[in-house]
Amino acid sequence: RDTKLIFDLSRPGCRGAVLPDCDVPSAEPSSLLPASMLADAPPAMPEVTEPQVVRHFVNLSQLNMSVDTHFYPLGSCTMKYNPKRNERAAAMPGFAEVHPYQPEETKQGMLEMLYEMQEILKEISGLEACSLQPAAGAHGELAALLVAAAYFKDIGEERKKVLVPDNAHGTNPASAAMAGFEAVTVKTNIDGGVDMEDFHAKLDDTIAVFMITNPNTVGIFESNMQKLADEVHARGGLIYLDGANMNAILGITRPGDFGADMQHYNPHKTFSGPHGGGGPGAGPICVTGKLAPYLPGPVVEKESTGSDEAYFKLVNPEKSIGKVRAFFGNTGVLLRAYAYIRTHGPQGLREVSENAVLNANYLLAKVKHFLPVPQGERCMHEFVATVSKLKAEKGITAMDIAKRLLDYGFHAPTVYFPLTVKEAFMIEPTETESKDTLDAFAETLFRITEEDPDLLHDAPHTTSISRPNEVAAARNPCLACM
Amino acid sequence: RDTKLIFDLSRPGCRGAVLPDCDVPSAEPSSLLPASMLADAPPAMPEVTEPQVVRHFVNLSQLNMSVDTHFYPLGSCTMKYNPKRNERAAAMPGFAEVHPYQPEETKQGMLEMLYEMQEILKEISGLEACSLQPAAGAHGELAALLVAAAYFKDIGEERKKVLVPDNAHGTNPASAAMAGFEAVTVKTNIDGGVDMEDFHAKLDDTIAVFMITNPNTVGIFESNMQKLADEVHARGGLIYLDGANMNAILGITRPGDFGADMQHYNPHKTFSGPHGGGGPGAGPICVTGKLAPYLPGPVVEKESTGSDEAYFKLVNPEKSIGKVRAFFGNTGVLLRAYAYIRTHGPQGLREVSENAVLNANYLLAKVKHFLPVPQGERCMHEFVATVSKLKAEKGITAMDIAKRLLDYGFHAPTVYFPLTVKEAFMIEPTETESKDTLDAFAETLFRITEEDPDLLHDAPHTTSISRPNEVAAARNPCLACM
Amino acid sequence: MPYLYNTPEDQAEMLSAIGAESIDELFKSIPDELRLNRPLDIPRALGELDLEQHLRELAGRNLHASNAVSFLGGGSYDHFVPAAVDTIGSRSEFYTSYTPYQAEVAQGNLQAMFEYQSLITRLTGLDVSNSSLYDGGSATAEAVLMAVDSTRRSGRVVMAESVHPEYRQTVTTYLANLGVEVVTVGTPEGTVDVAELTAEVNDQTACVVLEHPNFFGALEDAETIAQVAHDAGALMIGVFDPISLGLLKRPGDWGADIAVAEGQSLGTPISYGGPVLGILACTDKLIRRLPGRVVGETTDRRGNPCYTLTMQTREQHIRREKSTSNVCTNQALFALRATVYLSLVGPGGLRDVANLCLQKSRYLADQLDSTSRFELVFNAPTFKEFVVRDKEGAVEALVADAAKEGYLAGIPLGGWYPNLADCMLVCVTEKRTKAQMDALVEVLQTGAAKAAADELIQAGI
Amino acid sequence: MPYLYNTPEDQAEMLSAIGAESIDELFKSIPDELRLNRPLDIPRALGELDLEQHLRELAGRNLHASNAVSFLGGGSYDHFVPAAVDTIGSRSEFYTSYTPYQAEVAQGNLQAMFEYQSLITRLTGLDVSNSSLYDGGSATAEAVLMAVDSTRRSGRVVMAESVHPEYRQTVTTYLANLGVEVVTVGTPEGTVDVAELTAEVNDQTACVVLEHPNFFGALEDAETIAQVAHDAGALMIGVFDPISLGLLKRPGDWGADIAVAEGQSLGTPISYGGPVLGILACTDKLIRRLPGRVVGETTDRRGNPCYTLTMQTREQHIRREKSTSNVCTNQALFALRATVYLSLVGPGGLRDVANLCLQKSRYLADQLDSTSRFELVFNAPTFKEFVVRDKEGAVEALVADAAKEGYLAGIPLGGWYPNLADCMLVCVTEKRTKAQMDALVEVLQTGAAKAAADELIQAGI
Repeated sequence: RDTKLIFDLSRPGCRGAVLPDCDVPSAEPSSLLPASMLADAPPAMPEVTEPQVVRHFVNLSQLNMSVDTHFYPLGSCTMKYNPKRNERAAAMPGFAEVHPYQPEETKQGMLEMLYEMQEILKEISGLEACSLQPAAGAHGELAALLVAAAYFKDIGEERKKVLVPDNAHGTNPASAAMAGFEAVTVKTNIDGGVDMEDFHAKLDDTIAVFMITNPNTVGIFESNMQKLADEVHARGGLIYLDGANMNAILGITRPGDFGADMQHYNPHKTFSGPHGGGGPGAGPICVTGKLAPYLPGPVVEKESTGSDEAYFKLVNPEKSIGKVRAFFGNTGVLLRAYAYIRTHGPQGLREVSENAVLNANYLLAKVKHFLPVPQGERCMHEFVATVSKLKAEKGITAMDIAKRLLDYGFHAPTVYFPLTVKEAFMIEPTETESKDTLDAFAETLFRITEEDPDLLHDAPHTTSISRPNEVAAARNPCLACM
Repeated sequence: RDTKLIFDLSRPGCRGAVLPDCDVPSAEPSSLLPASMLADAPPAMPEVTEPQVVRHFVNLSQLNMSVDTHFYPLGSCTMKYNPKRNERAAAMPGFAEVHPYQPEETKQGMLEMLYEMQEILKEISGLEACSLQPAAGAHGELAALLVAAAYFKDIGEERKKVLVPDNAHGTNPASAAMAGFEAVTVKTNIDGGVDMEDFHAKLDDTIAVFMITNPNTVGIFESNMQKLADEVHARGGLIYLDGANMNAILGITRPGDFGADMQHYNPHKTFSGPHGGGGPGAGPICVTGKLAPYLPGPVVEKESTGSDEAYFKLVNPEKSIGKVRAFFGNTGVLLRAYAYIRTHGPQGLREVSENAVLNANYLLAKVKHFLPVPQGERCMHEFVATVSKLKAEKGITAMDIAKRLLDYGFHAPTVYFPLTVKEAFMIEPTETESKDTLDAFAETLFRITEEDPDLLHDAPHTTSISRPNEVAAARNPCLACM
Repeated sequence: MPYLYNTPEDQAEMLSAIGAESIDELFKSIPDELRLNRPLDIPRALGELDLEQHLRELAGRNLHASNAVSFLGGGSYDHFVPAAVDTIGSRSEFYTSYTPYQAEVAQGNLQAMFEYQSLITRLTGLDVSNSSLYDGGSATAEAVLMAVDSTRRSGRVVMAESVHPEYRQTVTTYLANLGVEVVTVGTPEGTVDVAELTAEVNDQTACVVLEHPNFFGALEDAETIAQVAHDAGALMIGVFDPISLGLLKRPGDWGADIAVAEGQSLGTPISYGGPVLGILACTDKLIRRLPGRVVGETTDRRGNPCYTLTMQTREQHIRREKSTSNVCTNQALFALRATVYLSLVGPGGLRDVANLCLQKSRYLADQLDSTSRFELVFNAPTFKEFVVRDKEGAVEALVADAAKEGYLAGIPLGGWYPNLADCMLVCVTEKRTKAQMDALVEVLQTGAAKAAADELIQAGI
Repeated sequence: MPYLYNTPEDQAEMLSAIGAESIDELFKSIPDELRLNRPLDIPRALGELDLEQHLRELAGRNLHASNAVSFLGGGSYDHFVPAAVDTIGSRSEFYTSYTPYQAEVAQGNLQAMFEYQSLITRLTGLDVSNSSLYDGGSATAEAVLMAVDSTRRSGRVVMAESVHPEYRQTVTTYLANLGVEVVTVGTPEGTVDVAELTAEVNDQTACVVLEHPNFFGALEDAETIAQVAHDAGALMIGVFDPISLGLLKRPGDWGADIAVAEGQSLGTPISYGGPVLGILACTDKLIRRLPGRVVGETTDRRGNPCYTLTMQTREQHIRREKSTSNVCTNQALFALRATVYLSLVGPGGLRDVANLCLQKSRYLADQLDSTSRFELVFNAPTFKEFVVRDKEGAVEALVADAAKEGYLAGIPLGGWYPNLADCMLVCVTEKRTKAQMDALVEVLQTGAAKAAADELIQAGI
């Protein structure tokens, strides 16, 4: 394949865009701006034509696997179908071209949508307040932990300890550290559940927050959830729910009902916002009433007017931690989530979770015979198999199987996460895949486990490149074409 | 690759679309319509979900070569770049959602654009009148020939003979026959020019129309153009210019100035309308003043009003042949052409042709050493090489080379057209390709001519399929999945 | 120029390789006296931003289905287009490729066209479909040419006056120089009188052309008329509305030999009537007379199933003046859109769309009929369109006034049917709401409900 | 449900394979008392047509850059987005893929990100760029954390008051529990007084944060201020406007160690302020402190050049609480759009855009300054924004009134700067025309030129 960079196509004098003539009296920039501040020449962008740019990037695009082209069972990422009506909605100028600093009365449609999203997210989480500001799940974690810190400070308690299960997403301890807390790891069991002994050993009156992912990252509903929450609450701590796995429980159980005081959502996972090759996402958070005053602002409030139509206004929570970013939030992602939720309604959202869980259990049932699943016979929306037996017997690793799957036209599951499962192979099919696809995937997986190990070590064989040298990349980073 | 048809994905009860509830009082269809006219069940469309539909067709799309992904030097088809701004324009609701039967005063913007297109096309062709109605080049040919027939009938002349050079597009004789004329073939020379002897042998007072492609399909400007036109005119005949090759002469010479009485345009070729995998195109025609009254209608006329703004109205030419299709014309294609022409302006259009011709001559210069070009050293926007020498020496055919090019990531040129050149290999690079691309293409071509003939006979090797059995397909046609 | 790559340096280098002094030299085969020695007199070049502003200005001066409430039909319909249709239709690999001459790198287009053909045969109940024609009008003309050719009867073609007037004009234009008589059977009651039609069909009749539901939205006695045609040895050509087949019997089931349609309803924008999609399907017997491109299934060199253009010996590039038609470029992109549309809606969705059109149009017809100013003109049952008479005889003014209020109320019929000069054709698709219809009735009666219209438009209701 | 495939028959078959009686059984690990035993109280489901009508209704109640004439900036800009950016940004393979964990099937994303990083280093004059952050505000906070971390100085951070107020708020929020003091240097004259700033920078200062051009649109003496920072051993963090670099010296050239920006101007829609694009670049020395994803060039097993995520040991999924940041999902799709945008405009286009902003904003500033009602507030030279004072002290009402006329006139500053309560920030991009600016001046003076505005909007001028 052609491996030229866009810079390699550059030729002086080429140009992909022609700007309008200036229709006002014009002066030399050097007469308007201090010469010392002016550049001698504009930056060395490539000089290429529109046809070159388009062909270059269209060809690049085809080197990607994506949900629209392939089954993409990347565990913990909920790679469900991204509905096209959501994209059409996001492109409407009445949403895409609204400015954050417009007067309130000129954006009532936008504010109504955002208000409804707050209400919907509160209802789904069973919590009392919502801020739509955070830009991604990890950003939501940070924002919520900052809320917790502000709360404790406000009530005069010095609490620094944040408990994090060892199978949590790495963002949890990282967010805790950024928020000024001390992250303390709690062990988990084979089924991903919290090791109660270790939990008790680490739980004390200095606890600020217990960050839990439930269903956990092994795809199991935490069996001690109620107990954990009660004990943390009894010690004056708060429960933070990592909402990455909400796709399993929509309308079935609610974090607020099982003890969470705070949670974030990943609308790009649960509510079908596209993943964009790595973003944008969004990370709205919901919290209990006592934490509401500390939320990042503004939030949208509804004001009854005399007339039929309500008036929507932006309000800063009373004791807000402030802003965690500029402007309101990742509105474009929230709009897609809103379109998705409105497409499904109450019954539809429940069916999403039911089918996500059904698909995962079906795949588990098909796979467990040749790829052991330590967590047992059942799962929620995803499960974690292990390749350690194959590794011991034939030297085949989780990475080998992942790479070989690419040859067969399947994106690989998540591998080596969670760290608590050896040779972890974490599969999340999502509800938008068909039984036929799951059958084909399971058959292929089986076939791969029967293949010559050497074939697997060298896989993939059919892709444009195979196994980048990551050590060299990290040791001598080449991060730009200078 | 997955070769499933959309029907193979069908499963009863699946559904990709949910329609709204009926918001008016509703009755059983059988109570509103005669039972004998109702179907027992709706037609057997596939039952599939939106994610399946999208993945199916996105994957299908990747099996195509296209201008946005590959160099596509398909001779006679002018596969130039399709600007994205044109697509954005065509999607504007103010164009895409205008109804053909709206009152005139509610579509003045649309009519102004169409009026301007008429004026622009007249200026480029040097002819006096324009009808935008025909839906494609061949349709334009038919319409213009019907105009010619109406003209002769009107002036009381019985003329049935249409002369067509043997290297013309097949649409020319076919259109002549559809219009009720008798197509008579005129021989051409090695450079594609009309054989004057044969021309004189066939020219007589029964001539209705001489259909000429100029630059001709060999890519040469007809050296006897003036003489041919004069002689046809002297006999009372008309000259029809097949506008397929207008990309060579924009702003340089005009059909009306070199003797044409009628011509069509292919806006999807010359003016960058995308080819759509085989359409839609458009086939607007321009004619001399004496033919104007017979044009298919309506056409747009401009009326001065007292105020600043003119008023645009639809008028049927006085003695119109009538309609060759429903509604006005392929407005969406014409709009893209308008956007293209307005992007270029007078100088820009001339540069288009200059660079189209430069690119073709450059490629000719690179290729002629190993792939003989019978027409000589120079060409206009395209040229026709011949593979007959290689065929004689090594058994390599034009088709072999075409197929092998696919392996190297180039779309094939047009092969076996025109029929007058043996093992014809017709290359049209267009002006939107870079010298780098032309160099790479020429090098690859050379490399192929040096390859093992057997490798070529079996080519392509890297595509999803290779050399369909066309004889079997035609002998026992399977045209649908029943 | 944003699309031209050659810099002056490139040009110099290329000229040198060619052995030419200048670009102008490359054009020396064009005699000076035939040259245009001045710049073209066309408007100046615009950058992308300027161009977009200019085009927005033009677009801003048009009413359309998003800034007005449209009840216009007459062969061009405001049906809903699912977003996924746009997603697929705007794939570079589909819209920037061309006719699949190299099957190996066009299997995407070819398979999609094969699926299109399959869908159309299922939709129509006929055996074969081509891979598209220009539009419903020219498809009707092509069907008539097929009939004349295959019956070897060039005496006459019988058309019902209730067939779309522009389709009839197109047929007439196509036949102008072929010596075939076009006989039009009047439909003063809105549908064909079978006896009258029977009287016109003779043993020189190549075909009978009927639209069902017809231009007035009314259902014809298609089955009986097909029998009349067949009894005379003529072919039956049925013009149909694809959406109607969610409820109605298929053309192949009521006896059509050739079925043609405007396919714009299946996921293609209205676009002022073009480009749109001509559908043509026919019985197996007529397969070798098919106009246009056809895709067939076959196997490749390696024995794998694949698709290719086929039966090309019918076509003009091989058969030249003896081809079945001159059609070359067709409307592949819209055939693709139709394929996606039909796949998305499926049988149930197609039925729902059809039923919504039926129910809603009946509602509006009843509402208008119950006013003092309007009355329904015909008695025949209708599908999604109907004809109403303005008892005050001012239909053109009424439509113009309604447009000022933001309503595209209907299509005045006087231009095509002088006897219906006080009538208009009204269409209701699944996109129209009860609120919009009630508002239209109000506007047409009072001629002054601008405020209400504005509200509805803005509300997108 | 249009996105769910499993039919009741599928479900039964799958349950049987699982060995479960019912779907409900699959949820038995959730205790009954924790279940929600009622339907969610959220609005009912809508089909696609209903949904689109509902969303159009909501969208229809917003002013925006296409139905109003906008002079709003303040970090979110109405720059022109070439159509080709949308074409690429809406490619399925880009927007429906995720973080490139499997490099073999993500070379498209990886190479695009590598090109993005390369463009950003060229744009900023710095050595390395990450592959994006959330937005300009959080990028500024991340830069401050980098500085605190790398200088090992957690004493204070010095920010100019002329830095975007919401960026400053974000920094303050991020630092709330880290024991770092945030010192804000006032800018009553619109730009930093170097002496005042110097007084605040001490040997415990981790960094100085400066925006240039600043929030008021004014140019700062960035070079001198960078020197002050460096003299104290602090890092210089420069917040920049990417468009301004068509004319202005690059952050790396005037001394910034870390440059951050809001990248929305580079081809991303305004979208009510999000999602947008956080840009962050820095010197080589800080490479191991970079937050977020980074793509590096390497070779593959076969020795071919390729791209991969790299330096992952900085990141949270490996390093957990010791990572440089918690950033995981970033804004890859908008980094891609910026890459396409910068490739299309090239150096010449970027300069043209910058120059048009400069010339046009100066024109409007002069026009407003020459009225009796308005005056320019600051003397410093400005780039594309400027602050004007309403001498009548009614800026909020003025803006509200102008909005009614279809003009988004400016951003009132009182909420952030009490001393500027009678002022607003006005922005002019290359999209604004002289006619629009003249009309704004008229509207702001008379408060009643609705007709003119309507005309201009409709005309798309």
